[in-house]
Amino acid sequence: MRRGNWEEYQKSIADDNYYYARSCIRQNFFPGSEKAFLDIVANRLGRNIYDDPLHSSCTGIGYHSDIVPLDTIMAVVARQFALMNEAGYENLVSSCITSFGIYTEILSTWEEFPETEQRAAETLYKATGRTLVKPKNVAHTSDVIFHLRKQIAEQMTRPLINVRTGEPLRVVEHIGCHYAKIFPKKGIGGSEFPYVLAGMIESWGGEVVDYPERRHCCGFGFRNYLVQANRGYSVANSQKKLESMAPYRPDFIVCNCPGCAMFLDKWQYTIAEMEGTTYGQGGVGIPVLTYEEMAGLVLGYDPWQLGMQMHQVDVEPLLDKMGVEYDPATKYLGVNGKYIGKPEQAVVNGDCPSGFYSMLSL
Amino acid sequence: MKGRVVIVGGGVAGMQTALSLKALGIESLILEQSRQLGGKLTGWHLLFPTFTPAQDVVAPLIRAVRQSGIQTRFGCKVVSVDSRRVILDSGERIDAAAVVLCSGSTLFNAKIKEEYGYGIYDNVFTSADIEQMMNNGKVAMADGRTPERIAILHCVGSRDEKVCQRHCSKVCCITAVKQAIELKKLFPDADVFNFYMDMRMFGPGYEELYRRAQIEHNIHFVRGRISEASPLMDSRVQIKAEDTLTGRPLRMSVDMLVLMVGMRANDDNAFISSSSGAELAENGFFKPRNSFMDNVLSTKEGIFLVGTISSPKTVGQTLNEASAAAIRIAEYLRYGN
Amino acid sequence: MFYAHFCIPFIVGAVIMLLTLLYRYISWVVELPKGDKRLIAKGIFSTATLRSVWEIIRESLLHISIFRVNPLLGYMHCSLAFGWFLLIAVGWIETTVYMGAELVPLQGHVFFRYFATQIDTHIPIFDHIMDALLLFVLSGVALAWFKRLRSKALGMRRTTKHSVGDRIALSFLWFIFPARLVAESVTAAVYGGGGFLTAAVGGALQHTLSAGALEAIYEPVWWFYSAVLGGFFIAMPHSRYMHIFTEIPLIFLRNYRLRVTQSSTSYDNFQLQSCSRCGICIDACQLQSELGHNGVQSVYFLRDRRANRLTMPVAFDCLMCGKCQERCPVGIDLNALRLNSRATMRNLPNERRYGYFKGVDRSEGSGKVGYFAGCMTLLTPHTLTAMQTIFDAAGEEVWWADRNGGVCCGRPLRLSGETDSANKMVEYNIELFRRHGITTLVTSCPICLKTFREDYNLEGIELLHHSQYIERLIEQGRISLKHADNQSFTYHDPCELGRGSGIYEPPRSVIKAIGTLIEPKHHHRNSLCCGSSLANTIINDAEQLKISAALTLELEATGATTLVTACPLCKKALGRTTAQKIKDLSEIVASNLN
Amino acid sequence: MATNFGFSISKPRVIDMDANNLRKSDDILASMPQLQSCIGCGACTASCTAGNLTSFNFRKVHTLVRRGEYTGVYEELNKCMLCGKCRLLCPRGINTRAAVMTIKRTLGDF
Repeated sequence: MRRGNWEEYQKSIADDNYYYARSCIRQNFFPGSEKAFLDIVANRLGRNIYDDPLHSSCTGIGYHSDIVPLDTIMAVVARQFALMNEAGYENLVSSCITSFGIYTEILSTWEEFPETEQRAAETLYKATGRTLVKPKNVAHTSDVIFHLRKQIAEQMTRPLINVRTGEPLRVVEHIGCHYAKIFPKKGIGGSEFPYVLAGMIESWGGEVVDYPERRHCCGFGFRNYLVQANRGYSVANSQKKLESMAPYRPDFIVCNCPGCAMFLDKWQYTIAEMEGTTYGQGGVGIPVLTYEEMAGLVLGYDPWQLGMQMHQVDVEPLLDKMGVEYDPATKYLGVNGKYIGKPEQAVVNGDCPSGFYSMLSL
Repeated sequence: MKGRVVIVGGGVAGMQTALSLKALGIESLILEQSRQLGGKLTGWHLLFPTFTPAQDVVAPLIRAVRQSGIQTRFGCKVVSVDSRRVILDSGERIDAAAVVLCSGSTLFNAKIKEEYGYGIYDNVFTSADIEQMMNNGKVAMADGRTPERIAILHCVGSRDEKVCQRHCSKVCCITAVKQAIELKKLFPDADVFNFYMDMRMFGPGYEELYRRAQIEHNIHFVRGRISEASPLMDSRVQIKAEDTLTGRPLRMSVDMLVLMVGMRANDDNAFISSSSGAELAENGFFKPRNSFMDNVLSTKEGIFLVGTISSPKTVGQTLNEASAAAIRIAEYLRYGN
Repeated sequence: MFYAHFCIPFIVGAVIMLLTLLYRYISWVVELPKGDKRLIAKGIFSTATLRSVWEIIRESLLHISIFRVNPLLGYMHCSLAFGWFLLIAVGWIETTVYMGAELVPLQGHVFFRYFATQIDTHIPIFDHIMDALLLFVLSGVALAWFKRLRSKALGMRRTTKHSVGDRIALSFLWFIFPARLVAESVTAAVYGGGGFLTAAVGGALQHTLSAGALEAIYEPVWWFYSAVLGGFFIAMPHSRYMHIFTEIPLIFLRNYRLRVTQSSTSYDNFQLQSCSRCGICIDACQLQSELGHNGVQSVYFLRDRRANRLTMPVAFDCLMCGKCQERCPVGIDLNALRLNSRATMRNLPNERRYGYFKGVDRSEGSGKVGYFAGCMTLLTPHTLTAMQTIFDAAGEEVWWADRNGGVCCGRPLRLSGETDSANKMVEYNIELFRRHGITTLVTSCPICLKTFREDYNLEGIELLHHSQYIERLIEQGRISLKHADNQSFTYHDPCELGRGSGIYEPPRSVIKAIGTLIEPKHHHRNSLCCGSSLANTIINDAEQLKISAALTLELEATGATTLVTACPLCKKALGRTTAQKIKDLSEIVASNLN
Repeated sequence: MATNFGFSISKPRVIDMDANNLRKSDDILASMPQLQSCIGCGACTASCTAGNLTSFNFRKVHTLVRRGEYTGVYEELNKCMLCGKCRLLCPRGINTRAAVMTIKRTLGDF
């Protein structure tokens, strides 16, 4: 991707002592990612990070679905900040892009309308007896990895290179809308040409692919996906992106937003089942990775340890390209060695359960 | 009366002011920041709506200024102005009987609208780039290919709160029509699309030119602002807009995207204003004392305004203002204000 | 005795021509729709036949109509047609007188001067009569030659451009009578005799040529005459001269009440082939005189249609103002033919089209009198309010069919050739009128009026243009108007109202009830078109404006203070080009009510 | 049969000028360049006899045609009664009736 104004959009990212706020979607659909993130930051890079069992959902999904009112979410956010302060931290890092957006938005609202902050502090105090102390620094966890990308590169065992051709892997990066589209100055590289994922990819040997619909939303859209009747609209957005990127033959998609990773992955399955279309090479889908998984692979983690068997689109083609050794037999064995169940065959992974599409291709 | 009339800026506004003053028997001094007279018009190719070469306006003015012995100083950056003197960045103080601000305006930096990818994608150009290319005699895509489809986007850096430019730059609509025709003449097989918010064809002959562009040159006009530009594999650009007349989003790939950059107030207007006491309007341009009777007077006595220093204007309007200002200066020098 | 070898070209030509004509006429008649055949059967033994014969004499021989439009041109056509007819007729009498009851073959009559040299008897008076007739025809030929060279001298701005067939036939025709003169003169020179003309020319030849030379050219000149005649006969059915004979069956068929219909029938052939390409329609056409559009006028339209190469730009570049039809000496139904050509090109039945009419009824009020404003009148609201005022003044209970928007009358679509779709509007509107139980339907739009009259079956509902309705109100004393002589008006006849519907006097009598009426240069059936006609979809806005400006000039030249018309389209068109007051008839009535 | 998830994937509403075939649109504009001079004022639609009874919008329809969107246009134009009111109102002097006929002829089954 061509660099534009990346230098102009820089933000301060704390170097150490992070208070970790988990993501609802990520811990449910990509549980290995959060675990890997904590492990990489704490054990590989030697940073202090605190995963607080007391903290809750930010209620952002509810907020964006018009279920949770502003005052409520402000109180919830105030509680997260209070917990962070109680734990002795002042650098908040959130795993979820929507949470990051919520924190930024609310801090900004408090700044613009101080009475709202006061009200939130009062509510918090009345409800929980806690005191609101705002964080010094709010960053997304992808910002942290971006910040530490060079350090990761030093420990890298498997760069983003196609071991068969020696060429850099072609990576499509997708930035969650709430990362920088709400507050461009709060994202690395701004909203038009965000650099947060591109920086990681470049540092780890891959090649970023720019394509026309790069900025487009994955289609999550909260209400749109939550209501079954509206889901076709959500899928259409992902489809638009996939159609736009397919000619560039990307090796994988990497997202910094848990929702995006989920939808770009699962809607590929849906589209394939409904229409028989796949967008990757060789009649299969394009693997979708979280940046934690990408960092984990680069650092030599076992893909099944990273939870990559949870993906809808099989990641094996990518692992083969990267030269990652993996044991197919253990793919569906949990950490305790117990069988966790195997998904049904899917068109997106090159299977034609009903033979319908293979008939079509005749 | 001590000193001469000091004219800040040696573009067409400054030159015509000096010439008009000269005709009234008043001596003036032109202070020009660059190394040559002519200002922005020097880089322009043809002028709307008559396709008159810009040189046909600039060159005679420069010649007249030289011939009439009007004193001109180059490389002068003005840092402070009041109605009696002008201070340069060298610290030099120049006494003035009156000061005329003719320092014009600044072309909007298209890079700020980064969603259009100017400076990022090879085939995104500004209107000024096109004029330059026309002057150089070679208009083409970045790799030298002949464009087959060109999009021209109006209002880049005008009427846009997002970049703090609320005003209309006035001349871009007609410039876009003019450039569309020029491009169509250069590339008869190319499709030229103009994306506009409103067509503001305010001047004599403008609407007629617009009509000719549509009917004779088959230039397409789409009402809708391009929202983003993205690269395509072959270095072409994909643009998105809404065709607001059909209420449908519209997407197309183009070989060249031309951004009609607007005029914005000079950055140094702010400190010229604070040093002189001449007030600025909300949009950062100098405020005329009265929009009807005193267009060429600033709010501060002894400081006059000519050209785009006070708002976006056409060349013709600027030249008219220069003559008008000369008369008002003569009155001022004679009777005070 | 009446045979010589030189007669062969003539005989062959005459036989071919007769067979061709017979074949064509018979096949056209055979292809006629049943209804038309029934009309022929009914009419053939009626006075229509006699009327037709009289008309043939007047029009096909004497060309009275052309005389009326242009006397010189009339003389030309008359001398050629009537003169030739007399030559044949008197020639027949001459041979009969000479030969008694003896059967003389055709060539005997035609080349009698050649064969007469072998007859002993000689009746000089016939020579002189025949020479006089020849001179009569030759004067027509001379005029025709002159017209070719200088059409303007004959009062025609434009003359028809000819096809190849026309040129061949014309060349033969031009030489027939000069050749006859030469042949008869040479005969006179060799054998003596001849009338005042042939004898004189023969005498001159005798002086200039030796006897041997005369002898040598004697046979060739007769050969030439025969060849020219034969050539003309062969070329004739393939040229404009086909009209000479086709006009005759046409006159019969027309008097038997056959008509050009919405879709073309075999009867159209008689109409198409009756065009003499005289070109009178070209000068009548404002598209020609104002815009310089050539090749689209009726004569060219008919030519293209005859040749099966009619294109949309020709078929649709016509205002259908009816001026050419009004002047056509043959009386061809030009507008009807053009319309059914358009229908052939564009009529596309579509069952589902206009399904949205179902249940639409935007009418309001109730009364025995219905008022149908028409689409265009909605753009001239002054007319609407004036009509309201007039209705109120007359105490009329009115049902307003379409004041809030309704369905079009269908005429614009019909004019565009979409007959089937237009008929859907007809059906809709008839049903609407019937449902509201009106007995009188008033419209202020002549376009609507014309289609109501011609294409709607509105039995029991009286159809009135608002000019007629207002005239009636005045006559019945239901409204009274202030009259002032110093109020001067000029009136523009809308094409669809005047020539289209024959309503000329009602608007004039209404105007005269209010003030003075000054007629413009062209009025009644000669009035100009405003250019806004819905029939033309080819001309652009600027061209419409030009046509309207020319009309405005004439109207303003009357010096009248107010221009009056009775059609919303005309009013709109004139309003664009005049600085004078332009009013609909209803407006001047409403503002001059007592 | 394709799997049914209880919803269908929305089709894009975008006017895709790359996918659209502009040949017919070019033909129409070549035969009547004046159509290109529309300034979208909507006078035609405001006065439209058919538009009074249906959602027919000539301004929109011909704009779509000029963008190469032909689907449904013929049927839409069939709502027009060719009455010609719009022609009297068009500030750009466009021969709207001819435009309707030309577009129909180019796109339809004439």
